[in-house]
Amino acid sequence: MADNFFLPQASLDTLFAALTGDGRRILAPTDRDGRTELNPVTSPGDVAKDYLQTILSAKEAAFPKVERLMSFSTGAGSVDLKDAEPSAVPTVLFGIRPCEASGFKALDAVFNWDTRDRFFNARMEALAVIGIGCTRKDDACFCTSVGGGPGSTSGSDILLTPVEGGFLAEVLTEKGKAMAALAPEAFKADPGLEKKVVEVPVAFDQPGLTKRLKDRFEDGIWVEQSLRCVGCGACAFVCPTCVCFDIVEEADAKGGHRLRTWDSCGGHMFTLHASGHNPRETQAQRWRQRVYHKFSYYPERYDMLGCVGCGKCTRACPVDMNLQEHLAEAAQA
Amino acid sequence: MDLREKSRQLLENGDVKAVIGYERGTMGARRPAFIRKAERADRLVFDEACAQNLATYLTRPEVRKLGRVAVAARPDTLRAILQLMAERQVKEENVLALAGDGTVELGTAQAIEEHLATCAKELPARDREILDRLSRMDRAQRWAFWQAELSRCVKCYACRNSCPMCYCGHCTMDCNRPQWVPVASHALGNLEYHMVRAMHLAGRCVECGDCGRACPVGIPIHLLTFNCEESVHLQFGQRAGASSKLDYALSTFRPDDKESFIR
Amino acid sequence: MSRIGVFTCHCGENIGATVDCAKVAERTRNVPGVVHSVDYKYMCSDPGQSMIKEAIKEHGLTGVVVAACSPRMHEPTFRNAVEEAGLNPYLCEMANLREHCSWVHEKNDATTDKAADLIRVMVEKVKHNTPLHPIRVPVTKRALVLGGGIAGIQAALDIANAGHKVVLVEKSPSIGGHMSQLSETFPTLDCSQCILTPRMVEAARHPNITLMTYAELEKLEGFIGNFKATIRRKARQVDEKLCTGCGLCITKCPNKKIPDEFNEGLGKRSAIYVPFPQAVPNKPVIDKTNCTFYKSGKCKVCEKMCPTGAIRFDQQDELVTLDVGAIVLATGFKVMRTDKFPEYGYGKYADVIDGLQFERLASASGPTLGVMKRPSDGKEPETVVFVACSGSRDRAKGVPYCSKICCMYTAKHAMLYKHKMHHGKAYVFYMDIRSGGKDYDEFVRRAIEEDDVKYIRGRVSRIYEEDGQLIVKGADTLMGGEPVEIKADMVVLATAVQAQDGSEELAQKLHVSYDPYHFFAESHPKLKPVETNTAGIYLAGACQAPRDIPETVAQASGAAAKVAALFSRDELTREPVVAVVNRLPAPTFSYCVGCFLCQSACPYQAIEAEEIRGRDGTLIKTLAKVNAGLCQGCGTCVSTCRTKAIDIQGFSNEQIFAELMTL
Amino acid sequence: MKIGYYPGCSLLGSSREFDESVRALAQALGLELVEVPDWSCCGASSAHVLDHRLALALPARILAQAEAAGLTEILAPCAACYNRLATARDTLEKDPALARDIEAVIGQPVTGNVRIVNVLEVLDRFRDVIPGRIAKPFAHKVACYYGCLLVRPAKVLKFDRPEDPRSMDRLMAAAGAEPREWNFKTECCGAAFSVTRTDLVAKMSGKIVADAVRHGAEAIIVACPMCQSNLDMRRPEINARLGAEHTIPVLFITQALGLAMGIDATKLGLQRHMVPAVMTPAAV
Amino acid sequence: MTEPFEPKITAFVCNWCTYAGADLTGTSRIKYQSNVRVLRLPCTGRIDFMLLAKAFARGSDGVIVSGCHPNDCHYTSGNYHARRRWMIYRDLMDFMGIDTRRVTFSWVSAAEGARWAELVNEVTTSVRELGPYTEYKELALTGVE
Repeated sequence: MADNFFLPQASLDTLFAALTGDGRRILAPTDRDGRTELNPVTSPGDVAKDYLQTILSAKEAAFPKVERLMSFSTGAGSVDLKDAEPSAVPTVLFGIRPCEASGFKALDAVFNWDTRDRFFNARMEALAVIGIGCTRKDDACFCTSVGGGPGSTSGSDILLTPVEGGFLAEVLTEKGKAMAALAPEAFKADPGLEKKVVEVPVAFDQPGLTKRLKDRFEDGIWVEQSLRCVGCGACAFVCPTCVCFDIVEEADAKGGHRLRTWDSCGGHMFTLHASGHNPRETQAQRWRQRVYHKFSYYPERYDMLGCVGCGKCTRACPVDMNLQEHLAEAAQA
Repeated sequence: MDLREKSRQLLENGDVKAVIGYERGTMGARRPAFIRKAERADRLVFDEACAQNLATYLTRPEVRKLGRVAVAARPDTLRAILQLMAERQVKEENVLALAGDGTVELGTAQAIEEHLATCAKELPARDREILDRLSRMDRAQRWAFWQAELSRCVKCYACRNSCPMCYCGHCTMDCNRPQWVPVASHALGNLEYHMVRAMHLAGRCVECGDCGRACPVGIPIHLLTFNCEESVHLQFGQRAGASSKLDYALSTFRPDDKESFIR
Repeated sequence: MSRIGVFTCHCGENIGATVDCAKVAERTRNVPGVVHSVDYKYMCSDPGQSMIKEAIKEHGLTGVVVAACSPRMHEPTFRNAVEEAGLNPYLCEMANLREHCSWVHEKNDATTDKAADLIRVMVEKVKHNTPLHPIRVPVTKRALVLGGGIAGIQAALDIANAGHKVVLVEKSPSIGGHMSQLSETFPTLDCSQCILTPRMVEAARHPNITLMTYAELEKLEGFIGNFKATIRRKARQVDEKLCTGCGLCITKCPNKKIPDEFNEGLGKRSAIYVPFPQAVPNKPVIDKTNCTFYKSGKCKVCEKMCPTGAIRFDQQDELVTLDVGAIVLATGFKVMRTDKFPEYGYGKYADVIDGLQFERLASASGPTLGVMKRPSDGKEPETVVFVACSGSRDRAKGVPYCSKICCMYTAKHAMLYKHKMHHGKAYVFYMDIRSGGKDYDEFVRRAIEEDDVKYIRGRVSRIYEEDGQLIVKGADTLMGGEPVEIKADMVVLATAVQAQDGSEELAQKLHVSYDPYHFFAESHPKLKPVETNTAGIYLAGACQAPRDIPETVAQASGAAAKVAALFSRDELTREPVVAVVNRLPAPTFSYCVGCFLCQSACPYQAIEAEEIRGRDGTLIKTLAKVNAGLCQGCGTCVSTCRTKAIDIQGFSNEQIFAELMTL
Repeated sequence: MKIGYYPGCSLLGSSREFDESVRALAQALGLELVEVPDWSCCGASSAHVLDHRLALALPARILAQAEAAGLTEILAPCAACYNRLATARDTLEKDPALARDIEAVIGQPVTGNVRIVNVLEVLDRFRDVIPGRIAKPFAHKVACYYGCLLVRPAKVLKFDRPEDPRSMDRLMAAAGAEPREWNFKTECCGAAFSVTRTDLVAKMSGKIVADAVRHGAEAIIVACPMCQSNLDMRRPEINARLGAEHTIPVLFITQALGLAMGIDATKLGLQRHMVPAVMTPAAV
Repeated sequence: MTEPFEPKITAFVCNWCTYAGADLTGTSRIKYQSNVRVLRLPCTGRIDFMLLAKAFARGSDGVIVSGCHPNDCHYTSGNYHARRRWMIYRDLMDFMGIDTRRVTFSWVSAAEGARWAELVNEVTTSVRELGPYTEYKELALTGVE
């Protein structure tokens, strides 16, 4: 039911003005000392120029690195608890890439698998996504190998695809329609211009890989691949679909609060038991867990992949653990 | 004769169980490589782009189990090896450093020390630029600068885990009784983490800059440890990685250490 | 869940005057973990203490906080009370409401709030206190005395008379030390041998003393009460049991040209020798470096002559290990040689001698049998110049300190010379006369007034030899700095007293610190002069600083008293406030990574390496381990440790952190 | 081998023979002497009596000139020049502020990288070469007299043993002579009092000559123009005071070595001495 | 009118010298401002630099660290190690923009009761002028959604 429009480059201003006028915060990729970071913007001019994608993923908007779940205070011999209200500011994610946009559904799968995560849902509710198709790629990108693509609409409320003089605007969801309605004059009729989108070759046969993983659990390939991995959390924290978190209390005699923070299965303490036993003792087991969780357990449990092929983990890794390269290797051997 | 030929030779006649070097990575990057069979030696490459300090792998249980390994070593790597030997983490007979263009075999601590004497050490331009800017700031501006930089930290610990000197199995950050440093990466957690890490490297950091390179969000945190190391060198004359004999500034002293602020 | 009792004291008016104790006690009841909070006028009184004891039993308290005076004052009192009530004493802490609050602040709400805060700090700490038990260390009741001079002999005798076993180890073949070389001693001119020899014999015959001469300390391990000392008994090449000390071998030994150390090189001795006639034990030793047999394989006259066949050419050094509980260092001093004085001819002139050499010349058992004969040609010197402060108080010679005894023995030397050669002329060049002991100054005045020793206040700039005489060039500062030139027949330099050769190596073997001049360092110059920083090792005599005989004997008895005190109990109990390196089940075994950065931070060398081995003996890890006997609980290692593997009981990280978190 | 050379005023004036013998010996040993360009007075014994900064500025200028000419070492045969240059360099090195002040005075930078060496140090480097070049061994008993400025102040000069130096004795032994043990190696000869208080010089130098003769020396060997002139030129006053007729000659080390290496006596300037350089076998 | 700002001062002192000195201040009845809270540790060598950071995190406006004079340490070298640590940590704090004027390092012996009172008064007054250390107190909440 996508209705297509043509959004001229110039009328982005009116769209931005309409959105901010409607009290929405706009987050977009911005240029900061040669890095592309997601930051609040007020006008199209603030948006990064000719960028590939942000370093950290847009999941921040729905699943922040630190959020308060509740707080408590101890009085004279008594304790009273207070739930925290999620700071769900109406937000528009402008200019994120189709791969990241499609990541939210992987988060949603876990946050609403059993208990409905009040905080995540509140933020998703207040969130609208205006994705922009990719005119650039690099060797780390492999969205097409995991069911995505430079023009994929999955996860976006409106997908802008660059065309001559502006964008093809595909309004895809109710939220998309609501946003388009705020600035009808910006959306012209669709002249059917040719989409300028980059070509992303398929890197490996993903279904084949998922099938082959079932009997490769004890394979030595995971040891070989992970020898150089230093076991930090960079790949997990930049990944749009990594959803693991840690809960910790910060308190003193008078009271305190409970915080949720990002966590990474790559760390040496992730599965450390109080007894000192650690089911995933070696780095190879942890690397294998990262691959299996996204390419074997996710399909098995949620019938979707835990990876959108954005390549952020490869770019962020201090020792260049190229996920695409390793998956391709695992798929063939 | 280059690093590949040398590695093949070492592996063939069993001098070492593995060669830790660099190989080509994504988009021209270089990344650590573990070569255990002679025929895979030609994956190795050793040029200016090889940055990571491979000494960080010498304290890995998997590498320790291998026994004697060769390491492609830049000067910073050699300094890290000496410091690790000084802190009894690496045994002299378990490491063979391949310095210079990768063919200069340095099998003993003494050989490494002599080779290091010929290597100059200077600060990359980008770091000098930032340090210069910082030196012209007053306290409030320095506070603002570091708060802005550290606000981007997500505590992924890439800096800690890629640092050769951060080999502690149970780091202060992992300590929760008492919880010295908050787990969360809010402003306090980040400030205290990076402050503690810099202090723990004072007099131990070989200034290879790997922590700065490893940071996914590009925070120049290597300048914190460089500052501590320079402060140790300036005031106590000791420098990490100078010798394989332990000379740790913060657990030795001289009765006449000069300072001007104690009342 | 902790059940803590808080007892707030008024201390009469001292606290009550400015702090509302009732309100504080009342407020403390609401602190989580506090189950009993009362205030009372005098907590340290008997009724006060019994209040605590009853409360412990009645409320089943798991922790006690007494909010009163400084813990430095009554912590032991309240901890004993708590212990009597059956609760581990280390679960009791004190909040200092008096010295740190009531006495130093005005009476207002802020002061009462502060008092409540200080109590809450200690309540949070006590929640993290763990029961501790004093460290019990067995004490081996045998002492080791290193050095057989008067210091060592005196210490050994006192310890032995206190009923304990002593092993007296002496490097040279006989005990006696430098005192045995002296002719007579100031200020009484007692003959040194007459007052020393009886003590040497007493030491040799004392049932509690085992004498090991011609022996040195090879290695020392262990700690206070539990030392293991390895002594190297150098081969004398003589079987001590068979030898009767008849001396036949000495008289018949053909090689008699060896410079005699006992006579400071002035006399000669044979290859097989006894240092001096009254030597104890009177058993000879073969000097292997100079004995003809050891050099060319011929001779063996001594073996042929020995009536009891006691000569053993093949005898080897023997290593003996001893378990000892305490060690007294009495290794004495040495005298700076004359070749250290370029201005006096670098030791070229035979007639420029040092104090000890003069003692030998003056001694009846000396090479000249007490007759004043100068070493070069044996003539009796008509004029003798004594130069005080030769090397001492002279930074260029590296000896800025005063050697304390030279003023006195120089006056004695001059007096002895004048007694032997009444018409002889004696000059003494001095800077200041330091004669502070009992009857000391009177002794020096006697030398000047009765024995006509000419004291010239000035330094000697140069000595050179001319026509068989020594031209001594100096100045007389009391006569306007007039240059003085004396033609002397002999010059005696009162050279500096220095630490014994090898004292640095010995200090390192014992982990005892030493000062820049290699004298052993006492624990505290005024309050602990006979102890060192290493528990169980004590000091006596000139090995600690230049010292005369009376002080040496006093110090030796002091050290012996310390040893006797240590041996008065079967067990040594020590405060359990010591460091512990954590231990965990396999596979981590400990948070310690074995970097040993803590080891160099420990002033007491209390941190050792412990090897963790698998069942098949393979080395898994080397971890740090604290020797509770040596650790004094300063905690420097704790703040050096990056992995927080080491902690101090009583001031642990969790306790200090909990205290800080309440502020 | 090349080395900077600072003759100083006395080597061009009253002790010309020292300069002649140094040049002759240097030529024989293949050592090239590069005179410090446009050198000036070193301040000798008078400057530091008058003004501390003047006493530093004069030698500092010589150091600056040498540095400008790229020299790294200067041979100053005269003991007074050697002493003044070495102590000035040391003072400036230890007090940078003063050094900047002196640089302002002389209008030239002084880094102090130039080392100052005396004639004994330089000859010592040829110690192994000399025995091979001996044409006629200097077979005489000699008393080597070092004087004061070559060895004092010891902390600054760090040359040989200050109280009982050996370097000249070694050199003379290498030349075949027999150096005698005697007492007055480093005693003062009266130095500059030679002009104002000749009686003092007679007394002090007299002791030196007497002691040398008493120890059987046939010649006194020196390495300082001041000592040579006092022991040689003031001999009449010495003999008058001692009431003796000591004819023991006083030779520069460079002259003695020159003779031993067969260099002609006049080339060594021996004819300039007051006491004829004739060695009669000693009495004792 | 809000209450006038009263700074919160935390003091880490060694048991053998400065704590005993503070006791002497008490026995000599020398008054000083009551803002300081004193924590007793065996030796300055035991004072971990993280304790100072924690004190600020807990809302202290000023910190005092004091122990035996060099050469007086009951454990011979604890203060020498502490001094080296303070020199480096102070450089790092300054480099990161932490206000080192709020941290006072000192040596106070067991006989210097008056000097302890003077030190506490001086620090309390100067920190009062500097005002609350709000930028540090806000850190724990900055960056928390």
